[in-house]
Amino acid sequence: MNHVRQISKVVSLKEALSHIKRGTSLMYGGFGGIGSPPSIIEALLQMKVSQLDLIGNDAGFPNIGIGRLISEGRARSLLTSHIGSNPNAGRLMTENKLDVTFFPQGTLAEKIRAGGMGLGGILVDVGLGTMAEEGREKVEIQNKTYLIEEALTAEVAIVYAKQADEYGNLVFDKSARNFNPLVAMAADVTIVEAEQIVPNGELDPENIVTPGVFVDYIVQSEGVNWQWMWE
Amino acid sequence: MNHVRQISKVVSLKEALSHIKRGTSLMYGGFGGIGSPPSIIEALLQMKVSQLDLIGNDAGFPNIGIGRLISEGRARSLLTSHIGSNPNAGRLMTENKLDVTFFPQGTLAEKIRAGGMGLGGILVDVGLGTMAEEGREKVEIQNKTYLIEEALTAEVAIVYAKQADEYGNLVFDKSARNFNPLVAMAADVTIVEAEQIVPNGELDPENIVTPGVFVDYIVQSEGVNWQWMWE
Amino acid sequence: MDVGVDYRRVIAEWAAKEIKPGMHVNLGIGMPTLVAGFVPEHYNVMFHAENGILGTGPYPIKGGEDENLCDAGGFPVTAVPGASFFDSTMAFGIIRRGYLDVTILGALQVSEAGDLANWIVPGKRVPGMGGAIDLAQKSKKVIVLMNHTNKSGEAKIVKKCTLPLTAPSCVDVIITERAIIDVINNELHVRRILAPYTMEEVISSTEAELHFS
Amino acid sequence: MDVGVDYRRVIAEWAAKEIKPGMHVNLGIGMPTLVAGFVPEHYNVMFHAENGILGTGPYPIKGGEDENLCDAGGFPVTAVPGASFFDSTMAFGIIRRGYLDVTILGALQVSEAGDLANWIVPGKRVPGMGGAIDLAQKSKKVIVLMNHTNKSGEAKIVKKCTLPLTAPSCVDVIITERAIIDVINNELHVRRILAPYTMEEVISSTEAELHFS
Repeated sequence: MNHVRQISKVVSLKEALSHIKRGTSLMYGGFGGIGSPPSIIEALLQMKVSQLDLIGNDAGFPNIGIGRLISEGRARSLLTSHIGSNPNAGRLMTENKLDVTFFPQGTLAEKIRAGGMGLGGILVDVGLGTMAEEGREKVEIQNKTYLIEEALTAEVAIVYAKQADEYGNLVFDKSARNFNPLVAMAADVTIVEAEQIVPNGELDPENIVTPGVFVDYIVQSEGVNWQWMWE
Repeated sequence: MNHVRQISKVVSLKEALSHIKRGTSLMYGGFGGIGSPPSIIEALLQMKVSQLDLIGNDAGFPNIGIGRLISEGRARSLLTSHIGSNPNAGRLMTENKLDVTFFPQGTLAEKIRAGGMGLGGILVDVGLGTMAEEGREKVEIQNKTYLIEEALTAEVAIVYAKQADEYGNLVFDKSARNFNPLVAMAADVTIVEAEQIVPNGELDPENIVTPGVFVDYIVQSEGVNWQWMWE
Repeated sequence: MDVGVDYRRVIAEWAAKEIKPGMHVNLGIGMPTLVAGFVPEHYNVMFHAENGILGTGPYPIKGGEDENLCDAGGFPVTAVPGASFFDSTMAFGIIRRGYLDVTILGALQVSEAGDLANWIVPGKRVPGMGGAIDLAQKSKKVIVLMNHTNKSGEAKIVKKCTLPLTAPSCVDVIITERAIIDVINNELHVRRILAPYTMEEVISSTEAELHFS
Repeated sequence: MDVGVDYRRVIAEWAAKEIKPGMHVNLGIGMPTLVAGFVPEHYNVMFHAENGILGTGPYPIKGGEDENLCDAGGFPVTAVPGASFFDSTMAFGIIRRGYLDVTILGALQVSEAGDLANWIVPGKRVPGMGGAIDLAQKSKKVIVLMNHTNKSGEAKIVKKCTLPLTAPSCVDVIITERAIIDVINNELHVRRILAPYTMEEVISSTEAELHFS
């Protein structure tokens, strides 16, 4: 039959994670662990991958989310907005084993989005008069001063979605959305862990948050394998 | 009963449009007329409001969308990406009755979004080596040149939505979304014309495109009152 | 002296009085989260969580927690009618555009000018600013809830912050277990002294100059 | 000489051969929209409309048009399985980030260097650039479909564009009723001459230098 099967981006965890190596720059979704991809993080722990350059909202908790990788010393640098919930990150930073750079949270989110949207950066006045402006180039627009914040991209992004179709269209789950749609756009290789994988056409085109064009690989989630703080 | 009624933003067209006066800067949703608010445009025509400073994707068609206002000479300036589909706009421009400034479409969209998000602007390399870079300030980031494009805001935005709840949460209809969610965020006063108005709680929080906090007034649409080109 | 649980609730209750019907409000982690419990439901206040929710409701009934419906502190919440979920750029767009009427957060130091320091203790704790800079700089009204003094008994209301700033000239009201203080034109005006403290105790535990009217 | 309807279809059919399975493609207004009809359905090509659709399908059956489901030219379309709707920032984010494999558009002039002019005729037509600059500058492959000469019979393939540029060095392939020409390292290489035209006719109606191999 003259019929080419619709290309599916669904692969095994092993195949997807072959793109993450020693020294890879890696963006991750998640906010205090919520919305960080549990099965990918577990697999990365088992892969013994190290020297990662991480970019994401926070350092998770010691045994939750991206915190699991950070606590094990798998990162050499971290661009983030805070690490207060993971004392291991603070300890590694103090010991000069983890190079941490902080940005105001909204600025970090926009820097990642700018990378995903192919912009060079954004102008923002948040952080003027604080340490957040140190070393930043500035520009005046209509007599107001703005910081020039350049766009961020990464080699690989790991994303947690509620549903993905085979093409890679994504929807997220409530507050587990957070940075996921942003990092999904900003990496050369985007790997999505989905709770549920559905055929193309199953998701309402109106409600898709991340168009499939940004997604390279989809893996089936095995579910959250850590204990939440409130449990 | 100790019960304060949930505040509804639903008002009459007349009340909503009292915010639009001679010389008001006005952003509008719509792309070739699709997604421009028909009942608001009709009411503005009848109000005889003039000297508007318009900001939006295009000039519509002579008798479609924002083109109806432009054709009647109600605008004194227009920031847009093209006017090719409305010869009246070209004529008024040539006669120096309409001051037109062009931006690449994606740049215009991001400038409006930046205004809505409280950013000062964006850095973009689209348009380098063309007339689009004339008069623009530039900045070098990692040896690449970017144009500094400042954020756009307006006094009033007029928006067309498929559904609005009483708080102002919005969802849009297919390709009628276009610039609507962007202008909805970027004005001091945002007026939404909705096909359907529903009680709070009716819209799935997951699928809301524009959070109600950006919306000031909601009016009931009376439907499209122009003939499409393809009809 | 530490602020006990009762004091925390008293502070939160005073803070709640700053919230009016229909407002958009962000509550920081810790003491500020207690404020929600003192805001009448019929006020229809929309609580904003900077991880991506507008319209959070109270903690769910035990066993009804949803691991993917939590506030910025990571604690389970619910969603009120009219709530929406979105990504972090939208969450901070709402903040940056100035749509938050009130932000309530903690502090390490507040100065006479309303300067806020709450994100770093050089050489000691470096948790990072999170969303505090965005919130402090861009909210229409910033209310600080904190102990009047630190664990060593040192004043936290100071002439000039010695810790790195979160944002300059941003604080509008300071509420401690000892007093409610308004920051007006670079001056601290004591609105109310809270029992059992006396004016003398408030003055002596404050480094900055206080005005009484 | 004008390009008749048949020629337009011939040009579109040649352009369609540049599209491979699974590609993301944007078609400009006019002749480029004809290309979709020549792309096999089983290629699962995702057509992008810069007003906010990824995955447009063919014109709906007569009477089945949806006024709010149209392409960037304002004509009704359908949506294929896997399609998504979004706002114009996302539409242009996809373009700007370089995810479009092929963009097919019209031109007023193309130069030896692949410079494209298609948005303004000074003193005459000033339609504005719309999304053409974004598309021309950021797509992986830019294919221009146009008449070989303008209505006055003047060459549109020129040494240097005299009209304002849409984007410099962006065109990869030029397809006219007379020839298919590849732009390679600032040189124009004729890949094929289309019947009934001769090499001489192509050369004489082209201002720029042509290479034949």
